[in-house]
Amino acid sequence: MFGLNKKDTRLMWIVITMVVFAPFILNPFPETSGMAQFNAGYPDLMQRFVIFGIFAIGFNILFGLTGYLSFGHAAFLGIGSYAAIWMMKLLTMNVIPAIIVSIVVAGLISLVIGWISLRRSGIYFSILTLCFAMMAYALAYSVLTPITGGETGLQPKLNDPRIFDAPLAAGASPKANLFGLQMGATYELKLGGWLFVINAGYYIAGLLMLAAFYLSIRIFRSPFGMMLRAVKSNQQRVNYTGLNSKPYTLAAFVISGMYAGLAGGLLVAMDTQAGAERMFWTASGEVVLMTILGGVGTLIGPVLGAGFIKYMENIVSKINSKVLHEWFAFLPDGMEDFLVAVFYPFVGKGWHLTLGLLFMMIVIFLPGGLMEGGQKIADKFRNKKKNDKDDSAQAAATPAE
Amino acid sequence: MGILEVQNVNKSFGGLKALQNVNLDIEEGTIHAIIGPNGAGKSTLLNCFVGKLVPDTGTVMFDGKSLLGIKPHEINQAGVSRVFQTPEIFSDLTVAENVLIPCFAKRDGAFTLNALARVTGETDVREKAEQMLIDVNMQDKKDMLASSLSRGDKRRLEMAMCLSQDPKLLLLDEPTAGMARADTNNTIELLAQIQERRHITMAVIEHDMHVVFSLAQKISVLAQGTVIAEDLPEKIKGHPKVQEAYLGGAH
Amino acid sequence: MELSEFIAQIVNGLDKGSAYALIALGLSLIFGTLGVVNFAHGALFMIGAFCAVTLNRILTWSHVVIDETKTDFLGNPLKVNVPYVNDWFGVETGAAIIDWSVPLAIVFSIPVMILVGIIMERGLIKHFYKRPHADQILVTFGLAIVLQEIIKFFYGANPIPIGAPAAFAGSFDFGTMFGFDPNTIIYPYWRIIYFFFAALIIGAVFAFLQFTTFGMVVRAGMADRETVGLLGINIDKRFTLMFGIAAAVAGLAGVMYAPINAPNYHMGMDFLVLSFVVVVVGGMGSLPGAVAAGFLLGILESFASMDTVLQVIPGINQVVIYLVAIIVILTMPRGLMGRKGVMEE
Amino acid sequence: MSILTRRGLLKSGAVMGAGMAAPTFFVNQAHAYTNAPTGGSVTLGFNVPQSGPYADEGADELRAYELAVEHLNGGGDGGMMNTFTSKALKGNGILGKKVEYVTGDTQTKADAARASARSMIEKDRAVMITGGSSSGVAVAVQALCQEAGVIFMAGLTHSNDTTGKDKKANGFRHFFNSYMSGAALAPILGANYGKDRKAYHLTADYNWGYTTEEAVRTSTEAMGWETVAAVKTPLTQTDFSSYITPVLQSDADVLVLNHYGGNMVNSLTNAVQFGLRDKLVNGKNFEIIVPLYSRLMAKGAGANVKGIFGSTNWHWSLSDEGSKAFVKSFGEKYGFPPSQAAHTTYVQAILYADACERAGTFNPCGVAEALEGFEFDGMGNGPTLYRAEDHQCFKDVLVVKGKENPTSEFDLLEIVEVTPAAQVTYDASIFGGELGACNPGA
Repeated sequence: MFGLNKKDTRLMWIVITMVVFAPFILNPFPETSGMAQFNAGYPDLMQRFVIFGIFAIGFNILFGLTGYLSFGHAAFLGIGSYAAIWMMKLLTMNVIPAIIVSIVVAGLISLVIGWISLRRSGIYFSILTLCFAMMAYALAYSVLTPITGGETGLQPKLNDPRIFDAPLAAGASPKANLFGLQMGATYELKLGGWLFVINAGYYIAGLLMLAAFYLSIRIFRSPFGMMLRAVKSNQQRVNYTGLNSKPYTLAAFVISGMYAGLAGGLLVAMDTQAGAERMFWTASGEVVLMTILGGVGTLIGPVLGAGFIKYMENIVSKINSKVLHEWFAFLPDGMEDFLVAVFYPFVGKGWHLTLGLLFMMIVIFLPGGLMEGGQKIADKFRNKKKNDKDDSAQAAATPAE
Repeated sequence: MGILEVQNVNKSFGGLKALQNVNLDIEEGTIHAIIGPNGAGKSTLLNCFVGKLVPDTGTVMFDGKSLLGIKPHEINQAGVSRVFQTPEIFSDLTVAENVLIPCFAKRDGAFTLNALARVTGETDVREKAEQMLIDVNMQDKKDMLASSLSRGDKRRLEMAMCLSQDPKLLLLDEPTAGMARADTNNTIELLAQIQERRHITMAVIEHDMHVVFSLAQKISVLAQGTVIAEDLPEKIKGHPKVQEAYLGGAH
Repeated sequence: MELSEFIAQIVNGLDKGSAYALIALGLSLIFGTLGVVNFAHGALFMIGAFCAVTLNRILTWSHVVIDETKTDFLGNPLKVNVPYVNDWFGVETGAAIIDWSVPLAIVFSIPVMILVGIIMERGLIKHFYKRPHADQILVTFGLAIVLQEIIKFFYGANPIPIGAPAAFAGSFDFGTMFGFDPNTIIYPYWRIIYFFFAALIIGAVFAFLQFTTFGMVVRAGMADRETVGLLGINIDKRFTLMFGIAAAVAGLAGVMYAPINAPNYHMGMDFLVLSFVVVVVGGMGSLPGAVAAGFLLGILESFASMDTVLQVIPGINQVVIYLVAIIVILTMPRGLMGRKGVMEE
Repeated sequence: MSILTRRGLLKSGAVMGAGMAAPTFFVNQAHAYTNAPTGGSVTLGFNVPQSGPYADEGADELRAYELAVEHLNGGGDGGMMNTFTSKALKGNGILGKKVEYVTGDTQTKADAARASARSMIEKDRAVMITGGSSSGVAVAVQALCQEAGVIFMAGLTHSNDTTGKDKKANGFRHFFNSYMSGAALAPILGANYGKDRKAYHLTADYNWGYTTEEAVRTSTEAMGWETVAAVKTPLTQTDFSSYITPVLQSDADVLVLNHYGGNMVNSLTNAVQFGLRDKLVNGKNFEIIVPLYSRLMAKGAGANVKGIFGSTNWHWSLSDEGSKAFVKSFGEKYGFPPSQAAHTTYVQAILYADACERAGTFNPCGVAEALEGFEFDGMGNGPTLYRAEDHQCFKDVLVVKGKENPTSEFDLLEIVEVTPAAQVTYDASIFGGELGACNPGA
């Protein structure tokens, strides 16, 4: 189906199901329960999951397939964002031109940066990309302020030209939309104690993420993808096989730059703001971490890694001492205070500590990232089942690679 | 006229003259061995054929075209394939993929952005690769990772990769180095078969005289950067200069 | 541009460069010997600075005395903290000891940092020698976050001022020595000390590698680890100690840096990217390259910050390091003095 | 039974909108505004930096918010609610609803701050967002709140832009700004250092730095100072030596450090290290000025702040009744005096609650109307006006100086002058920007 083999089709269906039912899957706890703190099914975070999923999928096409570790990919995300916000300011609040232009502009810039950086390999390549991204960040934050908004970034303003849009009604503010359907449009579905949020912007981003994911499977399974893996495996042999590795790596670089541009454009479409921080080296580092955490070179790993990091950032950072006290309120006072004191350093303002510890644990115990963890669990599960049921579980257990 | 003509090639590294006025003529359809003691310049010469090194002076003509200053992948596209001393294969890829890649390179050229095609959908290339694996007797191992093969199989795979491109000239850099006797004999047999079936020109660098004399139709002897003899195998055997080069000038 | 301005910026560059060179030296040592990309190296620099802070805290460990004559912000009698050292050694000696806490911290930090380094290597890094560089980056980055969060937990996020001894607090007008007008080229004593200290450490590390058997083995190991291992030499043990030494170099750089800029928990991350750029510009696997690149980038950064330069190229001070790095890497395939094949695949 | 509630901004007529329109058997429970509180409580969102360089400032803001919530809900000693001139608040929450709060980490990054604020609005149903420790974050979150239809009460943000070119109808700022710093500082500088001075500016190379430099330049040049040079320094700079040495060689006799946070600590420390303060130029003592002081950050610069002038929004040593009540209530709870960040955020929380009470609703438009043109006193800065045109508070500005003989680690600054509000008031239109109309959301 879709030109995919059986295993990939199954994986595609799993991802489609996950994306479509995310508002339900991510809100497993009733709204009023103490565990509701862990619910992630609200529009902003769901949008971020899929957008950073796209970013990581694209990064994985470069890093996972060719082995070239770019440390400046956030530059393309940022450039995509700026392109998108300018389209919204100049042309229309409809997200279509913004998204298309963000992909094109990021693609062009990545062509230039890739063409220069790919003259070197290994860590020299990494540092070249890092330097370009840091230059983009530093300039955008300071001397390019007239174009980028500098510290305060860019947002749509009431008096922007927006030449394709009808003038705003009195009192209205410009809002990102798709032919009138606003990104913020939301239905809330109350089922008993549960509250599920169905958001238009999320599904638009989700649809694009599915397209991006599908494209990435096709690239992985194409001769082109095979050549990229060949480049990673043995560049010397690639050359002695009559293949020119440079256009292959450059194409991979540009494709992943365009993925980053799409992610940047979507960030703006979902939340109309562009700022320089998203080009800082930590942002580039984040996508590297997402990919490694999830599992380099696997199809779905980077998406899981992106979800993991964004979840930590948005959920764990919001647990404060008041919340902890509420959780442990059922315990005697001494016990309650003790447990709060134990957990406090790891949540709220200490969320970085938890993140750092989890990075270490995952990479120590699961060298292949979260995908390997999933596989190990699946293996155990399979071994148990194997006695009565054979290979039907096997295909599902190894969804990616 | 030979398929590969080397004339007056000189190459030095700093003060060291690695190649001096080397002349070589490899005839189409033959197996031509290049032998010589360690440090005679054999590998340097081979590297000049594939674009890894550029000679200081002289010409290297392949099939009527100069190979100098051309990138390795272009030389390969022109029809020169190379087998390395230690097999250079795609260890992270499966055996089948290892052979598919040169087949694609042969069909599509140095670069094609076929990102939306499917490997499994390219029937012609796939069939060719499968046939190649059958030819080298590795079809049962096609789903194994190349890194998990035995050394002999890796060599076999590398040859399959080179042969699947139907090269006009196959360069072999010590194809039996470090092999056990049985493996060596298998390799000799394989090369002989290939030669018989496909009439591919081969240039073999080799230490092992058993291999050289079982295969070669012509032999060039290289010593201290110059060709001291070039002749038929039986004539090389008793050549005084060759004996001198190998055994030293003591007698 | 006047000559004095030019000279002043060279001096600034050497001063800045000495910090860069020290950090890059340790980083390069770890790269070269262990083949590990250590993203936690900045954190070691930071821990070094906090060794100074910690020693200062220990020395100023106090008990409370109520001063009835003054009031605190709530209008209650003021509680004054009196350090125990003042009680034990008298007020003057006590104050002098506290005043000298940074130089004392040098002594204090060497064993601490070597220990931290060895624990890091034995407990974590050694399991990653054979793992891909990406994994090394991830685990050491995680470690860096953990270390800095621990420091933040105990010391807060704000910078903590810690002065050089009063004897070195002033600045030295060395411009007059060369016939410049007074007050044109003056330099703080502590920064001059920092420069010579850095030179001393760099010299010591090189001498150690050059002239001791231990160093020879390590150098041989850097070139070809397997062969040295085959000779029956326990290279691992030496590499562990090398990691300790690299940590100590980073730590000392941090201790001495504390009076220049008040330490804060994220100072390691601030230096991390820069130190990698320095190492790569210097060339992977080359210690002299790392040192040279440190000074080169320090000097160029200083020149780029001059008003006359900024008038011509606005914003050059923001990007000069990265721009130079790009040019060096593009024109010299392996940086200034890099070895072939190190971290190129 | 399932209920589908409709929130959000779906416009009818859109093709996709029509497809998604709610079937009639679902109750369409449209509210008049975003996140209208339904139960017995109301949720506020405290969005402060908890990681990154401003984490300590954020922690102090959070303490102040917790104190404000305690006071609003009738706990504690009531703090400044007792001295506040408006008596609408009764200590029973806001409009009878108990005040709950959620916290988030801005990381001092616009993206993270918006993500955190959106989660508060979308997940926790916060009806107001407040906090922050930089102008980049304030402007970004303010724009978000405008779009989402909730009120934004800015925390520490000093750039002119927040209530200037980037002002929004749903956003309000109590903190002072660059312009006011310049206007308040100039006369004091003139009085202390004379009208014939040559100033050298080092300016942080981003929006806040630009507006601060411009404010100080304009006001000092107006009284006769000359600006010798203005050099921009990167935000990421840690060592300022290469920017300080040219100052020595210029003929400037005043250095203005338009830096904040870590930049300020380092540039000031470096300037003092290089002996600038011991220098005599043109027969005058060389002086250093830090336009925006923060006590928490000044602590990082240690003894280097002694004798250096700057301005601040509020300081705990003020002796008016409001300040005393706040310091007492904060100090007794936490053991140390509040920072200016804590003060402004506490005041913002109380002002918001009071506006809700007076408006009788949480509807942002009602609250905004109640805040616009609101005049009050007893909050520590003397008589204050929330100006309707740009939602900026106008109140006295403190000119302070690093204290020569501090008695404790908190006692770093002394108040030199309380510049009356009239002297720092400017025309609302000078910075451009458009306030727009208030947006109640849904």
